[in-house]
Amino acid sequence: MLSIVEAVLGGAVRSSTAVLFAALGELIAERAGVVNLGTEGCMLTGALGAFAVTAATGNPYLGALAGGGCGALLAAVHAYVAVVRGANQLATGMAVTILGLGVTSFWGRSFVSTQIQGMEPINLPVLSSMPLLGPILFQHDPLTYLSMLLAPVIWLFLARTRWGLALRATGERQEVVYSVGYSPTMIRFAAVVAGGFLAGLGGAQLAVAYTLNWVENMTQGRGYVAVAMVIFASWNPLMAVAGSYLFGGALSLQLALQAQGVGVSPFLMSAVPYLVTLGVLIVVGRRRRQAMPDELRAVFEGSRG
Amino acid sequence: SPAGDGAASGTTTVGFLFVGPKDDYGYNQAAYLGSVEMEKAMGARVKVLRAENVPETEEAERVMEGMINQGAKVIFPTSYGHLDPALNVAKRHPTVTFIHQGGLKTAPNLGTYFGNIYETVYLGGVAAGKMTKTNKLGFIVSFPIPQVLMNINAFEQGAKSVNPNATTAVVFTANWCDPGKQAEAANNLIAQGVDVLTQHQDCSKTIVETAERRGIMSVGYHADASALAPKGWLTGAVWNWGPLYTQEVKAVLDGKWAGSPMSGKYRLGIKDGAVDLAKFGAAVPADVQALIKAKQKDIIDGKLTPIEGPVKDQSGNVKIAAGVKPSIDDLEKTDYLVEGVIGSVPR
Amino acid sequence: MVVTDSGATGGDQGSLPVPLLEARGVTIRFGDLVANQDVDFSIYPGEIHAILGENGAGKSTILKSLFGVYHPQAGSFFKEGHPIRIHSPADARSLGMGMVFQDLRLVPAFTVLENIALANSRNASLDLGRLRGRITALAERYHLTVDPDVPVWQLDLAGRQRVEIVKVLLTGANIILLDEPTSVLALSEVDAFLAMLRRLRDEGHAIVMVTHKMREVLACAGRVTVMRAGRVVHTTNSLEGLNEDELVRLMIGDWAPTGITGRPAVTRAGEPVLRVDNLSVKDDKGRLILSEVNLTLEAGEIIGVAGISGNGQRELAEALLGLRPLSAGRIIAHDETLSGAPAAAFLNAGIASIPQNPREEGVVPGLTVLEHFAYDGLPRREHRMQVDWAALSADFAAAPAVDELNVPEPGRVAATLSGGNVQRMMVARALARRPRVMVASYPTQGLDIATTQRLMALLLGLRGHGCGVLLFSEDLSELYQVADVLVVVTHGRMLGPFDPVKIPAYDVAGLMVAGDGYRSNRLGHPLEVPA
Amino acid sequence: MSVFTVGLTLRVKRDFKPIAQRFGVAAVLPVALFALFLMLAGVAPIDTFAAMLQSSVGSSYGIGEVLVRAAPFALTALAAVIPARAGLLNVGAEGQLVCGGLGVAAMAFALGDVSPAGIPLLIVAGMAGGAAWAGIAGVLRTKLQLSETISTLLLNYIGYLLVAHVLQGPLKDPASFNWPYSAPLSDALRFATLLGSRVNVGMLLAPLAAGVLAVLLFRTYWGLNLRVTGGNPQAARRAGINVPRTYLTVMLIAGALAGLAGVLQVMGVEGRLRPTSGVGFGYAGFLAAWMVGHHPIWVLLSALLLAAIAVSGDALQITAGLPASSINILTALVLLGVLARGRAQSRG
Ligand SMILES: Nc1ncnc2c1ncn2[C@@H]1O[C@H](COP(=O)(O)OP(=O)(O)OP(=O)(O)O)[C@@H](O)[C@H]1O
Ligand SMILES: Nc1ncnc2c1ncn2[C@@H]1O[C@H](COP(=O)(O)OP(=O)(O)OP(=O)(O)O)[C@@H](O)[C@H]1O
Ligand SMILES: [Mg+2]
Ligand SMILES: [Mg+2]
Repeated sequence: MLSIVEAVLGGAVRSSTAVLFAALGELIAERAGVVNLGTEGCMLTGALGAFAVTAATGNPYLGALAGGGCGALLAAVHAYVAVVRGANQLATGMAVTILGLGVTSFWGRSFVSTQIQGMEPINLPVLSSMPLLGPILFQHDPLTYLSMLLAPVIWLFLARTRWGLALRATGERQEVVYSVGYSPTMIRFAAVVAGGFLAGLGGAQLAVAYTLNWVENMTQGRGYVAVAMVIFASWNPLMAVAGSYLFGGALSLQLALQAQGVGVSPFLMSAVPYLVTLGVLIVVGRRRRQAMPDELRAVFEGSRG
Repeated sequence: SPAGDGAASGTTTVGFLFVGPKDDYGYNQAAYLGSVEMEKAMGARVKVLRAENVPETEEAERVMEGMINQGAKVIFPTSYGHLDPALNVAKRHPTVTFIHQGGLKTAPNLGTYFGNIYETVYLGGVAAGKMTKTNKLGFIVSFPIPQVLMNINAFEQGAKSVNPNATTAVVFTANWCDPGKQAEAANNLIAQGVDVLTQHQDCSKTIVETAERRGIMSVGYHADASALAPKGWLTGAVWNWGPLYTQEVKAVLDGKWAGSPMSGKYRLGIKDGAVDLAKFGAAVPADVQALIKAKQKDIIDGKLTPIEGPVKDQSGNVKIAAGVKPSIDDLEKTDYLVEGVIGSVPR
Repeated sequence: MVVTDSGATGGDQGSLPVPLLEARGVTIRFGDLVANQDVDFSIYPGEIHAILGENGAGKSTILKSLFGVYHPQAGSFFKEGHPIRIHSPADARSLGMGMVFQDLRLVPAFTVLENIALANSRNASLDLGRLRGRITALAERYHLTVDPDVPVWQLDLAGRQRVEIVKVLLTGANIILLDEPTSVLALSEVDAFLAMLRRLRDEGHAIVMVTHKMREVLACAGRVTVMRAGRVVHTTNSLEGLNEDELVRLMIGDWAPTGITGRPAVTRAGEPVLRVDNLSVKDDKGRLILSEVNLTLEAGEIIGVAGISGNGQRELAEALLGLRPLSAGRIIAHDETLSGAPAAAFLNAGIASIPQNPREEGVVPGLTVLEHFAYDGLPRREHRMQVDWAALSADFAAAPAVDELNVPEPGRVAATLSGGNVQRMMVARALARRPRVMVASYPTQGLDIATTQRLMALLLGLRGHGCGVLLFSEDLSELYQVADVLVVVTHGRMLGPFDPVKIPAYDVAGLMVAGDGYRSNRLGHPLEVPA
Repeated sequence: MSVFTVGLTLRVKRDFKPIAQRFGVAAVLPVALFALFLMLAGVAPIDTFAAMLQSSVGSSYGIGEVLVRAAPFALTALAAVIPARAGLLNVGAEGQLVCGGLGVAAMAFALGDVSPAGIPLLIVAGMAGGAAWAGIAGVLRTKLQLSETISTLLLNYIGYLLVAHVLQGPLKDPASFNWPYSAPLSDALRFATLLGSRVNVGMLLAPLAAGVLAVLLFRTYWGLNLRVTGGNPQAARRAGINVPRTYLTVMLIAGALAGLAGVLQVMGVEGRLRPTSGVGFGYAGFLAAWMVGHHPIWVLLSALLLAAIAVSGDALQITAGLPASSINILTALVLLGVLARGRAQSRG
């Protein structure tokens, strides 16, 4: 029984990694005041980029890097249109996702049956042999470890570095940032591109560490889950980890329950993360929403394009 | 009209719609390979149009109309979800012949065909039942449609026929091809002690590869994926659509299609060659191979019926009385899971 | 025309070194509006240079262009005689400038420490501990009370102002641009602030300060530049021989009030049109900002509400318009209790208003002037369920105030209107309602002098028609010009009523700043404050 | 000429120029870029474009298909336009559409087989389904100040999964052998179609709605007040306009419009509700609305453009052998071209 719990939770961690990467990326962009609904597209391009480069070079690490790069490239389109040109962020993000979908189906066709040597799980010495926690947290692929490390690193970056501070300030009051000598546009651009890189890494994990496959539209909406996750996490990277694992856990549990013969509706279970996010926003209400960066509020409340 | 030109030069345009990509080691790959084989067999008599990734929405209608506009006289909508759109288009184009894969409804110019693949799935179950050490088999499926439920039942029946302790755990992913969910489902089942995995999804690559990587065995579905799992591959139920497609197209071209069984609900099994067993993997010992071959022969000879009464459902109700051999029509109404299957039909 | 009183201080000029920073011929336009025209301006080390001028004279604009926020269409900048380019605040900062903006530039969600760190960090990692120490040391040195760990949104404006000062000083700026730094300080804080400025000057900093208060200029400035309508009209190299009146004359020119000569006799109908009983309101943060307000506005009466803005004027006006719930009390118009009713009921009761911040509260940027009058102002005109624009157009043309105030053409889109024109539209619209009660918040803001006088006449006209007017203003001369009664909102209370004939303006100003603890200097005894 | 006509002419002229400019650029650059993509794929761009044109606007069937697709796009676009004019961002037409479809399916289920008299009932049920779904976001906004952008986005997924669930359960057609489809509508309950095509009378609802809404928006006090609310809610409050009620009203109208798109899909095109019915149309509408600065009449144009591109995508797979979804590249390039062209701001 214990091993099943370990497996379910371990599975949750591994299957949430892609969403976690994307959520952390989206969080960086949103903390700078930019919503990127193109995250889904960035994940897709990341997945294909990683898969293609892994197939070509045989090196999944190079692949992951390429995946991040592809995600960043697509995010740069969003950054240019939404940040530099000032177009509506939501509309632009949707268009960017459509672009990602189109581009990947266009170039991804030839990779559908390709076999690759992906990243193998690595059992961390000592840690992985801990009871319970070992199998859950420390028997994963390197990208999963990276995602775990990334959350506190991003937290530290935002809280403790000059650039993190400037980034957060850009999400709150861009004219303040400008008046102390930074370029809010550049900061936003960088944040969106960095976010796209992480979304791309998320896609890469899905393609070259988790499923070792490429299929058209293989992210299946995980990018949008990531956007919801950021709201759920009230823009806190550590909460994003909790949220992603909760989401993965719900999915994993659902499958485990099915395999045990317990009847659950896969549809209603899939709706849980969205319902929970909505519920959290309603119940915790305004206090929680205060965590929302002011400039972002302007986007969500339509007062900024 | 372009259609007329085609007919005049003796070449008939045949259109194929696939719901997914043509090389997914799955349903679509099988159909695609069939279309290629047909094209080869018919030579200059046909020109083939293909459309991949055609969603099971009204969009399919437009794709068919587009093909007809390009002169198509025969159209193969190869996914179940293409049926309604095909029926609509068929009504508008009575001179075009529609040959739908897996449907349950027909029209004057629309026939459906399918292979009784559950027969080979049964044999896959036999292989799994013989090979399993944990007596736990796993089946990853998408939606609880009859063909899926039939396959699960056949697999469990096959396994039980050689191993009374074998159980089959079923997981529904509510998606035809989401590799992430497939990997997750596979890992989940493996964690629960499953040591043979099979599936009914549109794309099969991820599951076979995951099983291989995790060091367990797999039984394939749709297409031969033995190359993906040199160690754990047992066998698989595969389609062999080429001869059937060729037969259908030839009949249309020769004017013999209408009125033939093909214009109705046309079902073929192992003995017709429409479905087949994939080659055995290295893991399967000769005696097991021989056993399965023997059973296969029994099915071909009519001595063995894979799903045959008595069949009880999970709660012990008799669904098929002892000695009854259900017709394919009855089987295609399956809405239950047999004893020995763990899991439930989502409602 | 630049008047430089070189005659009086000719001897000093030789002693002036090359300016530390200099702007020459700066012209800045916003669309058609010329905010700065050919402005020359210079700063020397170790001086405090004051910029004076009426609202909209272009003071903030020249400061912002020095700091790289605005980019002049013409003109050039020099540092120690060398031409320089200032493209952005980043450039300005690297030239050793620091600026405290009129509207402050702080992130409310950040703590004081984070805000200061944002402007001061050079290293990748924020050494917040060390910075906290530097803040404390600096605050102590200049006698500023600053708690580094409080979030800025919790601070009052004076507190935020102090944060800005600390922020600028910590950047090590030696040229400090201050845009109305004292406007948010209490009187008691101003002296300490000026002392700090003098100290900074003595340490060699160059300080530019925009202010409206002559007293402050006289207390610390070495030189003064006076601006009017975008131009520099006067630069003095010494303050010798200048007094307050002289400075005011420089500021507003030789203009003397016309149009209204003396206050017209009160023509009260006596019947109360609006009564406020024991009212309390909270501000947006939920703090009680005014309590126990009692007020009776009679027909044909103008009550002037004096007070430094931010003392609850906005909240009171909003309460009187049904836009803000009351914490306690009642509002009655013509025996009808309105409190608790929706804003529409207040409008139906004949209460009109001129908003305090028209762009925020009154203007719909995409709509035309006529559309503004259609949704509020002119009576509803409908023809077969559709807006009858022809009828509205005629109504618009016929509205007296439209003509009187020279409201822009009906087809103009509001987004393109100047501030003054926006204000004209707002005022005319409120008048077009033919109200029984007019709640006018700072109605003359953005208006030129002639229009201001016309507006005053219109208000008196309203009063003549038996309308009750509540006039909120910071400008005492304005209030004294038309008000029949004065009240003062200050420190959470409303003081008064006072008879403007009897109470000197100086005492009203004292009450505005110090509340009911104010003791009249001139009279030498406590002012009689009726309960 | 009355002031009113002058006003409206001015408005249309004022709006037209920037829109024309935006579309002008949108036509050239994206098409060129797409041609590049095609060349990279080893496909001849000219032939492909010809085939794309042929399959969309080159035949009466193609034109019909463009219209069939444009009608729901236009309705979901209007579902974004009306709230946008009141200052709300409705990203939820997607979920509202499927809930509209659900309303139709549920009503059809409840009614059983009835005569054409049931058609209005079904339409109302569909609009009510969409309105109810949007109403949730409206109430959350007015009562709890929860941003409708976020809530409608989340409700899209919930709505979609709800429909998938219901189609697997109570509304599943017993004759569909467990396929998640609702029972087909009887022919009497379908919109009549134009000879042999899928063009149906129901599609007239789209331009009708656009016209009615344009009149309401630009010619009535109701519309004026709505635009005031959208342009500046504080000013609206000062003018005695009930802002929360306006918000709720526009969300309900938006939901009903998106629901109507679901009605078109179910009663006009598909004849039954499936989990895939109309998926993606809501987002297409949202984008169509932004393309024309939330103008209720011009959205007909942007909806047609997006529909034409979508329909012409078929040619890619049949003729050029490319995956159909490659057409998304062209769609996205056009959208980004229009969006980057300048802030497509809605005016008050
Ligand atoms: N960003 C801007 N866009 C358009 N007009 C502007 C802008 N900034 C200032 N103005 C206009 O320029 C003129 C000068 O403004 P400025 O802020 O410099 O005045 P000021 O002298 O600082 O007045 P105050 O004493 O009220 O602060 C005003 O008419 C103002 O409305
Ligand atoms: N009955 C009324 N009630 C409210 N407001 C009014 C009324 N009559 C006029 N007003 C407004 O008062 C302002 C001044 O009106 P008007 O121009 O008639 O005054 P006037 O000519 O200065 O004074 P008088 O009444 O002495 O001729 C105008 O804006 C007008 O709209
Ligand atoms: Mg100023
Ligand atoms: Mg008169």
